[in-house]
Amino acid sequence: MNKICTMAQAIESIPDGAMVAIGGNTLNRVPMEAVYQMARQNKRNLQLVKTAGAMDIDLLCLAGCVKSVDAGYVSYESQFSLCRYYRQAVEKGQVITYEHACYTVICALRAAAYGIPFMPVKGLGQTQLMESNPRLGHIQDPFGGPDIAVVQAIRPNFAILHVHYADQAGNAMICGPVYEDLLMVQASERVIITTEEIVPDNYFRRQDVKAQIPAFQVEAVVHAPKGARPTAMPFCYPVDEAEVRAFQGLGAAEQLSKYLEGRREAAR
Amino acid sequence: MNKICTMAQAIESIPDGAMVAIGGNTLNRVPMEAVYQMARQNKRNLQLVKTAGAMDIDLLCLAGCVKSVDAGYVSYESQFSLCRYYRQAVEKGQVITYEHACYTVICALRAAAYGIPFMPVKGLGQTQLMESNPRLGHIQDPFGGPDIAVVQAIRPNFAILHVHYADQAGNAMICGPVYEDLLMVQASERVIITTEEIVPDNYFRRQDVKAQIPAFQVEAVVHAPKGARPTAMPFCYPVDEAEVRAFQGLGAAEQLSKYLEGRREAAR
Amino acid sequence: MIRPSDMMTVALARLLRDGETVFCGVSSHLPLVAALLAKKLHAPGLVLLNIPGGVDPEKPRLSRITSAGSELWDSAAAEMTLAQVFDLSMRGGLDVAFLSGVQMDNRGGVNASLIGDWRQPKVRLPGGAGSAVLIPTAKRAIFWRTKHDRRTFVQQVDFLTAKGNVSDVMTPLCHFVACQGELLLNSVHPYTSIEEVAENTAFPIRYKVLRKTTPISDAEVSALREVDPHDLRSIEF
Amino acid sequence: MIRPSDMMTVALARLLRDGETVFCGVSSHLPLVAALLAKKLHAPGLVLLNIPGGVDPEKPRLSRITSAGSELWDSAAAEMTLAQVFDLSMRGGLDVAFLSGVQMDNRGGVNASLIGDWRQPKVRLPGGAGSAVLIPTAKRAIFWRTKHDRRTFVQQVDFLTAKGNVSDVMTPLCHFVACQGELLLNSVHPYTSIEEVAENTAFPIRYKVLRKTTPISDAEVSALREVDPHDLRSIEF
Repeated sequence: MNKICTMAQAIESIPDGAMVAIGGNTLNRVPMEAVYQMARQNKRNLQLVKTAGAMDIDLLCLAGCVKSVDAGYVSYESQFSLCRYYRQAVEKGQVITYEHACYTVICALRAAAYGIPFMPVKGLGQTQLMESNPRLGHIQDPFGGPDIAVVQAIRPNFAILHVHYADQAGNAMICGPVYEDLLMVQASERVIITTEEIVPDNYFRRQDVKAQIPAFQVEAVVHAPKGARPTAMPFCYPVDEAEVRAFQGLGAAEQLSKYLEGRREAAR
Repeated sequence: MNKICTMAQAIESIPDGAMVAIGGNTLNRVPMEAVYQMARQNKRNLQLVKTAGAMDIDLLCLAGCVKSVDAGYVSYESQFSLCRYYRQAVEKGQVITYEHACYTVICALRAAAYGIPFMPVKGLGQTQLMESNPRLGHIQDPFGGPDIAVVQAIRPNFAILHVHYADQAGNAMICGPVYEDLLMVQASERVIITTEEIVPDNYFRRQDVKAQIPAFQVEAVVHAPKGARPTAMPFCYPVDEAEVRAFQGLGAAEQLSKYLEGRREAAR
Repeated sequence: MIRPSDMMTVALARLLRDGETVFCGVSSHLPLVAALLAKKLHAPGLVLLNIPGGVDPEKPRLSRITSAGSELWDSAAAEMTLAQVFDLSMRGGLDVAFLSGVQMDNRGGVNASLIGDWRQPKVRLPGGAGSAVLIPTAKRAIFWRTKHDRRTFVQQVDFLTAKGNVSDVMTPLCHFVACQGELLLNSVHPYTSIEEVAENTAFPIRYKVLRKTTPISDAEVSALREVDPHDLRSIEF
Repeated sequence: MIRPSDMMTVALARLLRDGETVFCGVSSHLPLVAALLAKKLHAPGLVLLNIPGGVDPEKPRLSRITSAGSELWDSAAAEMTLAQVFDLSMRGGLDVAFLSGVQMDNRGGVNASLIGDWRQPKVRLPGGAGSAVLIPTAKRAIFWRTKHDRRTFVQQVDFLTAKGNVSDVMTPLCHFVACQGELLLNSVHPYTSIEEVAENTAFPIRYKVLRKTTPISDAEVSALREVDPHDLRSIEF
């Protein structure tokens, strides 16, 4: 089955209010072209899920697309500093933060992938996350040990990932760091793949290393060369610092549509 | 650090009574040379852990090494029929069976890998496994859902795996099906690797595909070409049917030492 | 003359639909061939899942010894470990699981564990493998067994390994379907009769409409030869 | 003149022992350089673990922009995803975790989450990343922070993101060690004084024996240049 479609088509399938897990980590292999498209399509009330997000979450907050964020860390690293649009949105009460320990996002996604309502989590000791995040709780050990923390399953409606290779059926391969992408595929109801390259049918069958994402779990495949820009794509391109800075310099939501238009031109 | 040692040395480190997870599945990529060595060294009261075992468990039962088996399935497939030595040992009350659903072994190993005392398991509906296996139980959902089954963590003292490539430090790679081997590495306290081939230091660093087993998790590396025989080693050799049949024909424990001696000769 | 192994394989293949995810585990040559046959005939988009983790292997050269070996991995497009296949079923994403066992009752209860009392089993069987979690979670659990006798189809199983979503039961003699929790005879294979089925079944045979299983077509015969040239479907006969 | 970034990096490196597993997360250039420095100097068997999942990368060419990028994967010998690194810590197998935050009290409590009340934060901070689970489970959690002022080292944190096994705290001015749940001043860096530390710390400074941090040796200087030629350790200064 041919699942190739345009970015616009793929992103149109995401309704307002959807819970969306976004692949990659900080400024690494983030499906930014898809993120831009969500902003262009003016999504509303998205519930974002990520271990460590940066420009993706920042941009969707600036665009007013976001209702809540489940994450362990939302910030650029080092010189690019904090996600100010995200911060402002949270501080104004426009965006709800469910703060996690990165690992509790992983555990919550695992629970969804395993079809269970919650996952016990070792290690949540003295932390106010337990009181501030309603997805966390405690449970008795039925085998007689001490109580243990648990996190409720998080089952995103969508996972959006940017990969190196995908075939038209949706078999997909990431080279280098996978971050939480593969877990997101298993935990989510629907999966949108954006890919640097479309490979021929049967490409993966002839490999010693198989696609990590099976076609039957994928709903849409978008051919998006440079689809991670301005974040880095391992083996392909580094972070485009100027573009990150240009975004950080926008200041107000009114400037965003022009920026997004510019990105559309650049992608052509 | 050079962790290469002889099979005898590696297996000597396993004390009587140890809980041992054995890699591979049925007659596929089982560390049989290590299994033979456990029998030669007359281990006693081993607690074996496996999803689907066959000749490994059967042989260790014949040799009187086994106290208990946690498994979902213990049998040869199709023409090789049942594991009669295992059966006899269980029926005589010499070996305790903790019967699982394969997946509950996986969940129990995951619990150990994740450092949690138990794992919720979806799907255990109407089954007498719940009453016959004390490692299974039920728990309330703290988020208000219905009760859910749980399995207690299984943390083996040892995992023994046969792999294709390992370096002297213990970085190790399996080609083709991994079965539960990688999970066993994470769940177990100590890991013994037997390998078809020892590769040079830095071999994996230069690869696009990394070793799946990091050296720091491995305690011993044994160079054991054909170390999976008579089970199959993907890309290397098929099942040695004659040898499986010879073992099945032994009939009594007294014949086993001669068989094991023959195997030692063959391995030279 | 129709061989029961051929009839069972073909009848199982007919139960599979295009696009379904289908799991075959250990010691499962017959349903494995059935899945490949369905893929060849009417379900090209069927996705075969298995223990070695090869997703949708293409024309695998099956092994006589195992249905869990790397031949199911080599020509696969993607990888999905056994743990992940189980996970898929747990979260409601597995369409069909093929499972077997040694006893079955007329409520679809399966015993693959032991004969006698579990505290002191008279006969230790291989164990249910994935049954206890797959039979309740797969959308359709298809039970198959190459023997049809009164020791297999019993009034009451000695031990309940698993029970749940058994939708179909395929034997050398007939095809049962589950209806409101009860196994009803759906069709009797062409070479036998309801009397023979009843003689060999310890629970009462009930049905709504009695059919004969549709005989094997020429297209089915030739596809079967192609996907299973070494007749691995007959290993247990 | 000794630069605080160099002193901090060197002093952190000295805390690491041969053979230890050491995790560095996002935005962690300084401890990343410290780990590579330790590996170069006295801990060749140190195993660096990180977010991209490259186990023990060899002489990685660090990126200025991220400490979670593929440069830590490329020359790795093995792969261990972030989830697996966390798992390792949860089961008691992680020796050292480097973590930072915006506030710390003298009991080792860390705030990386927010300023104000969590129901209506005045300032939303990046979040603790792995802190809440790593600080309690790593054998030693080493807290580092490139600022040392009274807004960082506070009487009481606004929000307790994490607390647990903080063993050491490294700042541009000094090195605290945890002793029976309390941070004690262990050493003051050569270019400063206990008075300056006290002035910039909102909790009372206590110590058993007051030491100066051992100055950076020539061997440390040259190793530092080699592992971090582009001075990424100073990014936050």
